[in-house]
Order: sequence, then structure tokens, then C-alpha cells
Amino acid sequence: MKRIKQFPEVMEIEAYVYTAGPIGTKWLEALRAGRLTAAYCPKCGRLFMPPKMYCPYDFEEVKELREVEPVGVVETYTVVERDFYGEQLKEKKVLAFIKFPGVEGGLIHYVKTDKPRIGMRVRPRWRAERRGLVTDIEYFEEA
Amino acid sequence: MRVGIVGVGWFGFQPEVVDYSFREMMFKAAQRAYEDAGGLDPRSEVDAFVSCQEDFWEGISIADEFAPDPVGGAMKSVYTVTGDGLQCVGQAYMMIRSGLFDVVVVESHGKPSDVETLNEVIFTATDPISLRPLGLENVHALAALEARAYMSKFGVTEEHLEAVVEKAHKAGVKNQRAVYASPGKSRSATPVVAEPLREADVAKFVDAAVVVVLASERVAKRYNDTPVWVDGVWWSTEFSSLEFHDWAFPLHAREAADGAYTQAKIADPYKEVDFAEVDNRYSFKELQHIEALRLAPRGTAKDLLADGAFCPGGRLPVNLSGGALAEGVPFEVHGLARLSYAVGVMRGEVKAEVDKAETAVVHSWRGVPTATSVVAVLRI
Amino acid sequence: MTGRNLNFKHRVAVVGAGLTLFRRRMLETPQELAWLAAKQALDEAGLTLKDIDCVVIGSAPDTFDGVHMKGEYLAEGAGGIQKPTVRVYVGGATGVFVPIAAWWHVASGLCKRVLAVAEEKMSHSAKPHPQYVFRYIWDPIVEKPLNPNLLWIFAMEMHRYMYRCKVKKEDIALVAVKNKRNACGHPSAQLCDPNIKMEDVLNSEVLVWPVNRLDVSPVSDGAAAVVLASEEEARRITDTPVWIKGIGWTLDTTHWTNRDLAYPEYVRRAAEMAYRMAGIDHPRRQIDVAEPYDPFDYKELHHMEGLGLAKKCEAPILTREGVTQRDGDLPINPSGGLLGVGNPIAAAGLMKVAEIFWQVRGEAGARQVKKPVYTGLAQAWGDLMQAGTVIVMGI
Amino acid sequence: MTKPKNPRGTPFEEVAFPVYEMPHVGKARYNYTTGWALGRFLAGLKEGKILGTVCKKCGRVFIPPRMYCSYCFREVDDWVEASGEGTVHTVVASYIEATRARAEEPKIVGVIKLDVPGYNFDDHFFPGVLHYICGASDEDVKNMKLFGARVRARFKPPEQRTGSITDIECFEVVRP
Repeated sequence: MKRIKQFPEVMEIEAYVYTAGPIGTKWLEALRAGRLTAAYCPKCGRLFMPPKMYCPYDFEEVKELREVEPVGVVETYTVVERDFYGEQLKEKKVLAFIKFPGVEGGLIHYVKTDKPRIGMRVRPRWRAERRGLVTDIEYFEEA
Repeated sequence: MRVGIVGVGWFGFQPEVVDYSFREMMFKAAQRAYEDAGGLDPRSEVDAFVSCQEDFWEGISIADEFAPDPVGGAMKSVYTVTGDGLQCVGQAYMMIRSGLFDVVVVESHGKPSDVETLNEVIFTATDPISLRPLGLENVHALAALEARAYMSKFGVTEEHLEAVVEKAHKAGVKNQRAVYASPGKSRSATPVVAEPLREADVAKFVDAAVVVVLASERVAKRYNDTPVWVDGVWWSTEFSSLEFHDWAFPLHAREAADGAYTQAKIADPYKEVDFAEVDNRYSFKELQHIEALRLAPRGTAKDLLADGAFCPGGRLPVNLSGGALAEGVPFEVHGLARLSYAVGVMRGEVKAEVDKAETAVVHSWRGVPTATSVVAVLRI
Repeated sequence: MTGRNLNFKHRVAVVGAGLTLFRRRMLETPQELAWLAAKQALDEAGLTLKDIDCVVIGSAPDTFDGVHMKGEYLAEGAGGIQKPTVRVYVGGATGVFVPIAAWWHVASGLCKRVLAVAEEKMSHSAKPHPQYVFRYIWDPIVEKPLNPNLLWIFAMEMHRYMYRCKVKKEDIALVAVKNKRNACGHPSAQLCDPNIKMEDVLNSEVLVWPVNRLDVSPVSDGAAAVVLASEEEARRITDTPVWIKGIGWTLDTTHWTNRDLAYPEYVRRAAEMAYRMAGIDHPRRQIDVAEPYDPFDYKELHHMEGLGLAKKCEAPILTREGVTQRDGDLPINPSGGLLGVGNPIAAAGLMKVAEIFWQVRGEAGARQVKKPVYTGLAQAWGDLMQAGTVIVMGI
Repeated sequence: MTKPKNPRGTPFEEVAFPVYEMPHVGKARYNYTTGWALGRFLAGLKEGKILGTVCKKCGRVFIPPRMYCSYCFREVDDWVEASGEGTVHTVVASYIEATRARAEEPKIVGVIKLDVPGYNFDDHFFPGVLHYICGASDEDVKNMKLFGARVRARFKPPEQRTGSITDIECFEVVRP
């Protein structure tokens, strides 16, 4: 019996335009200005990053960002050698979760280093041209 | 009111099911499940149907449109849960316990082989503002971050991962569904994907469909002489953003397990559970989940595993099926795959090396970038 | 059916509701929209997140927000972290399904206080247009290659209904007029128009004949939330709980090109299930106010007939006679519905449930219907002319 | 008091602040397995045939075909071939594209209830497909003349067919 077994298709649109919310937008604007900030919850007093207009811990409204010293600590990392489909990457990449002292949460970002290790202190390497994205930080490097 | 599993059916568990569409796979799994439930007629004897699926897995928007017909649910009460199949079992459990429903069918299907851009699709589940712009080439890297955090905190080494991989492939040989089982596979011979994970640490994907029939205690015996009782099922989402979750320990699995144990009145799982089927889509996850399910104190699963406690024939066999490492990950079917295997062992249909198979715990995790687990306690 | 036991151990009540604004584009992230609604519902019930045992989320396709596994993503804003959280889904019918699923969370005895949240952010899928996303709801093999627009299927159903029931576009446009006027009493409304006339609808851009632009609800961002509680808890929380009396839902066959579209059989079956549970045998007499789903104006008529609130082909007549106005004998969509308040898919359905909650409590203010309300109904529709979800609430 | 009290949200018209714009082209590609039923259906279209399946228990004919009867929950028994002619069940005139852009010319689309020799169908359940209707104008849609019109499938030339529903160019009105 003859059959057409496969039928290729896509589920895509041209582009998504994601907004960051009232607090997130300010956070992105601060990144564009080369500053790292975290949201401040007036109820529990916690600072947290990435910020939202509510505190994920006690559900209160957040209206304020506070500047954070841009020196973080690598809490965990991985050296990515292959892509998802098994192809070797042109260049190994170090992906890390970076915490900032006194701040809940942190950032998942790339670190440029040959010797990644847990506890390593890192600081952002800012791009010269910034657009208000988390990638305005090109990568983190040893502090 | 107790809730019993009275029928189980599966289809696929092949890297690529070429001849049947996902709807036809659903139909075949449903046929087998209804036959298993004493020839139950879905058109007249089922009160509701629950399907576990996600749109981007299907490549169809509002994919629940396609749920009713293949399982016999057209013009009946059918709905979709965007979660792991075990979450659907949790919904069915609640529905039956409410008293409004007597027979509820749970379905899940996954056809990863139809998705050409799996990495991009999975990556679309991450936060659009804080993570998406980084454009990860390999979403497994997120699991690798968890692996490193866990391993460094609890002194787990790559040898321990090797032991998990070896156990899974050895156990999988006896599981007819475990297409990826290859005993003698050497973990260290496989390439590094994202340190510390090697290719052998990461489960592959597989096409499959599983259908499970659940019934209230009142009617269960009509369909099956030996229902397997769901005595507890609970789930938990730890966080939406990975940044806030515990990188070193799956608290979601712990919370889900504690909820399920409370319902099932299990005080000491290590003593009271006879065997377990847990998520091991990454080798280190098996160790984590054993601990989260309180089958070993934190940080000790690696040692107990080395002593053979969790091996087939051991003190508390974990993943007699080989788990996802041997069977593959069929998207949201994963939890039902774990459950259906456990049911087979408990009914004695699957010959497995286990002393006693009266109480089992099954667990599933939804994979990166989620922090959601479901745990069910089964008794026969 | 194997016989239903209708004597529940646990009665379930709605004790609080919250809404965001409904607007074309909003700055808040989907999580934040969910939070705005959830927080308001909690505040109204006088509860905090710590009081909540379980969370049920509803959201229609992931392709709008552009987030895969949207339930996982929304959990945080919906108050669902470190808790059992589940996202349920029946396309457009999701909004009314969220409290249905939340009902058994409570009725099972496993959760005492449940937060039910629905959210949709259609503006994320901005390029080329949110409507484009609906291309992916069609059968990928036998329909999508024809490059369909979502409106086709509605237009086909509407036209078939007009043909079978001999209804004119003028009669149908009256629904849009009523709902857009009603919306002026709704603080969240996106499309209130106190002066709109039937001619405005008929003269608006023809999109897919017989559908004009003003026959259709808008593209919206928004969220809604309700808090459900067990009887014991509900009485502790409020003096005026609104009880969930009946739930029902049905999903018809996927293959919509194989059946007549003139009558929504799936809504009739869903209503039957809910009515049986609520002990309703004469809906036209026993339902005081209803919020049937109105993404298109004809859909309100269609659904009234499916719900047994009008006989087949009778709904346009009732509308013309003013029976469905806020001061009429059977007020329909006093909120302003999707046509007036807006249509952030799942959130719009839950908005209807919130409206019935406020109507029953007498808190709808400017929108309060004239007749006393003891029992109300909300209904949503979804998928390929397939899904009907019905909830009956009352004192 | 009118509930909801003070509903919130921050509407905007133009993007005048940082957003993340993610191109989504090529990000979600699929290769659907057509399966037993639709696989043969598509192969049939390539040969200029419209195939369906039939359940002998209830007598229903399924076009587009499936391997199971949705109503009896059993495998279908046999294949049938539609004649290629049918009746317009419902029809509309589309002035917009899938992208919401204005179409250059109105497209007439509808559901066609297909004839299958040896079977009769009522309006409640019938073999039917969604497709373009040609040889008619939007005026014919507006005055409802097309309801019940007889149409016939116009296939593309064999060499242009690919095994897709678009192997049928449209259904042509043969008798209004």
C-alpha cells in the first residue's frame, strides 16, 4: 500500500516581542546603563534577581530596584562541549549560575575562563553597545 | 474512597514510530488498556478522559483538539493537562475522590521524532527576559549546572554516575520496552556533552503512548480482579525560574513525595516501600530522586547504590525497568511509563528481581528547565 | 456512565475574585498579569498566599505568550510555587474549566483553599499579527496547508447558523451592540462604546463574510483569578459565599468538517451534565443571569440555544425583544462579555465566572442586573467548534 | 461599589522601552508522521483520488480518513473512494490572509460534503473537507446561493501533485 509517511511543517511566527514588565523594564534600562540592580521587597526586605513586580517569596508588590555591586560568585558551572544534537561546538563555553552576595536568585550567564571553579569571583564584561538585554553583559570574567 | 488502576496499555517505545501517527498510537494504547480493563467500553463506561500533553511538543496549537477521538472520548468529558502523565493521574485521583466520577481514563503520548528543532523548542520554555537572549546551544547544560552543584555538595563522583548508567542498562535488558538498553555500555567512552555530563548520562528521546484506566473502589472490581491502588499522589512546582530553585537538591520531588506519603500513611519510606520507579533522564537525577523520595538520606544514595541496595534483587530496587536511560524519554508519557512498568511488576506480569512487590513509589520530573515533580504511591 | 453519586461530602464555594485590566498590549509579563489578578482575588477574600493549598492555572495556547510549558512559567505569578500546581487546558473553553478543575481539588477533600488563575498575553506574538498564531490550531496535514485564517471556521459556523435558522446579520449585530454598551459598566473593559449602533457593526470592515470587524472580540492581554474554598473554610472567610452548584464539560470530535455546525451539541451535553448536578430541569426559568461565551456575536445566540436558555433558532428573537438586556427577563452577558470587556482567551472565560460571582453577591454595581439573582451560569467554548464548559453558581 | 475594584495593568501603544524581540522563524520545525490513515489519503490525492475509511458497525464514512471509528471505538473495516463531487455545506468569503493582511481578491472557502457511491448521508454526520471553492463570487456567498451547490474537485496536473490536500486546487461549482 502506497503511503506518504511524513509531512513537514512549522509552528512559527516572524517574531515574538517580549515585554519585561514595569520593574523588569527598569532593570533592563539599568543594564543598558551598565548597572546591575535587584528588586527590593518592602515586606520581607529581600533583594532578588531577576526582578519582577511581585516578590516570589511573599507575593507583595515590588516597586523599587536597588543597585548591586557587580561582583558575583559562581555557585555552579558547566563546560558545554557539544550542542544538543551532538555536534562539537567550535569553542567550548562555560555556562554558570552566578550569585550576588545578599541577593536571592542570580544570573545564568557565560563566564570567560579557562579554569572555572565553584566559588570563583566574577564581574560582568559590559558590551560597548547596549540594548537593554541580559546580553548587554557579554560574559562574566574573573574578578 | 480508594482509587484503583484497572487497566494499562502502551504502544511504541521506539526511537521513531514510522507507521503510525500520534493519534493512531493513542488509539492502539487505548485499545490495549481497555482490553486490560476487562473489555471496558469507553463509549458507555467512562465518565471522563484526561490527556497530558504540551502544544510545542505536538507542533499544534491548542492540541487538545485532537485528544477525544483516538481514546473513544468524542462528545464526552475530555480535557488536557499540560503536565506529566502522572499529573493526569493526580487529577483523575481527585476527580474520583470527589464522588462525581467513577471511571476516568488518563492518556499521554509523545512523538519526539516528529520534532526537528527539539533544543529550540525546549529552550522556548525558559524565561524570555532573563535567559532566552543567551541562546543556549544545548539545554542539557542547565541540567549539567544542577549536576555539578549536587555532585560537589555531596561528594558524588563520575564513578558514581558510571554505576547508575551501568545499572540502568543492565536492568533494561530484561525490559522489552527498553530500546536503548545496551549492557556493557561504557560511560567513560562516550563524549562529554556538558561537563560533568557525558552522552551516556543523558537519556535519549523515544516515541510512545500510554493509557491508564482508573476506577473508584465501588466499581473497580467490575473491570479487574487485582486493581493496583493509588493510595497517594501529589505534585509540586518548586519555582518557575531556575535562578530561584535549589541547584543541588530537587526540593520539588521531596515535597511531592511527602504529600503522597502522607496520603498513603507511609511513615518510613525506606522500610515500607518495596521498589521504586523514579526519573533518571540524567544519571545523577536517579541519585537525587532516591534521596528526595526519602529512600536514602541526603548524600548517601551513591554509597547505597554502590552496595547494590537499589539494584535488581537488592534491598529496594530502583528502576527495575532501567528507567528513562534505558527506555528513553517520551515527553509527558514519562511518568506513565514509570507507573505502567510498576503496575506490571506488582501484578506479576513483568518478571523482575524483587522480593516483595506490594508497595511501590513512582516519580517523574518534567526535565529542564522545569522544577516540577509528581510522586504516586501504589499498593496491591 | 457508570452512575454518578451526586451526594458530595464537600460543597465548594467561590469566595473571592480578581481581574486585571483587559487591553490590547500590556507591559506586564504573563507572570505579572497572573499575579495582579491573583493578588486581587486573595485580597478580596481576605487571604494571603500562605492560606492557599493548591493552585490551578488556565491558559490557552503557548504560542501566544511564546513560552513553551507555560504552566511551569506562570506558576510563580499565580502563587503556585512550592505547592501542587496544575495547568488545565481546553482551548478557548479553558477559562471556565479552571474553576471546574479547582472544584474537584476541593471536593476531593485534598485541598481546602484553591487559587484558580487564568492568563493570556496575546500581544507577545506581535509579528506579523496575533491572529497568525491561530494558523496552528488547524489540522496540520489536511487543513493548515490551505493557509486558513481563524475567522474562517467561525464565519462558516455563523453562516451555517444563519442559513439554518434564517437569521439576518442585523439580528446578530444586536448582540455586539448590547455587549459593547454593557461593557461601559465594567472597570476592566477594553471596548466600551455607549453610543454604538447596529449600523456601526454592519458598516465595519468585512473580514470574512459574514463576519465584520465589530462582530469579533478584540485581541487582548489580561488575567483573572478566583479563590475557591471548602464549605467549612468558606463560611469562615465570608458571610456570602457563592456555591458551585454544577459543573459540566464536553469535547466533540476533532473532525469538524464531518458534522453540522448549526447547533452546538457539545454545549448542550456540557449543560446537561451541569444541570443534572445542580438539579436544574428548566434552565430558562431557573437561571437568573448567564454569561455565555461571546468571542463572536452570533456565538452568544448559538450558546444560549445550546444551554437551553432559548429554543433552537429562538435566541435572535429574544435578543431583538430585549429579553437579554441587563434589565430584561433573562440578562445575558451583563459584564459586556468578550465583545466588550475583551478577549484574553482563558482570562476572558474566568472573567465570566467572576461576573456571576459578583452578580450573585450583588456587587456588580453599575452592571448589576435588575432582577434578583439566585442562580447564574457561565459558559465557554473552545477548540475546533468542539469544547463546551459550563459552571452553575448560586446562593 | 462596582467590582472589580481598580483593576490594574499598564497598557501601551508603541514600544518605547527595552523589549526582547526573538525571531521565531525556523525555531519550531516538525516532520509529522502522517500515519496509516492520512498517509494513504495523501498518496491517494497524488493519484487524483479522495479516499476515506468506513466503519461497518455504524456505517459511518470518514473523510479525511482515520484508522478508528470515533463512535464505536474500533478499527475501521475498509477503504472507500469518494466520487470527487459533493455539495457545499457551508461557505464564506475571506477578504483577509492568515497574517490578517487584506487579501487582493476574496477567497471563497467552505466545507464540502462529499459523495461516496453506495452511501447516503444526512446533514448530521458526513464525509467532508475544508477547501477553496472556485467558479463562484463573493456575491454568491452573500446571497447564500452557494449553500447546497454542487461542486467537483479540480486536481492539479499529476506532475504538480505532491501528496497534499493542495493537490486539489479547489472545488469547482458545477451546478449552482
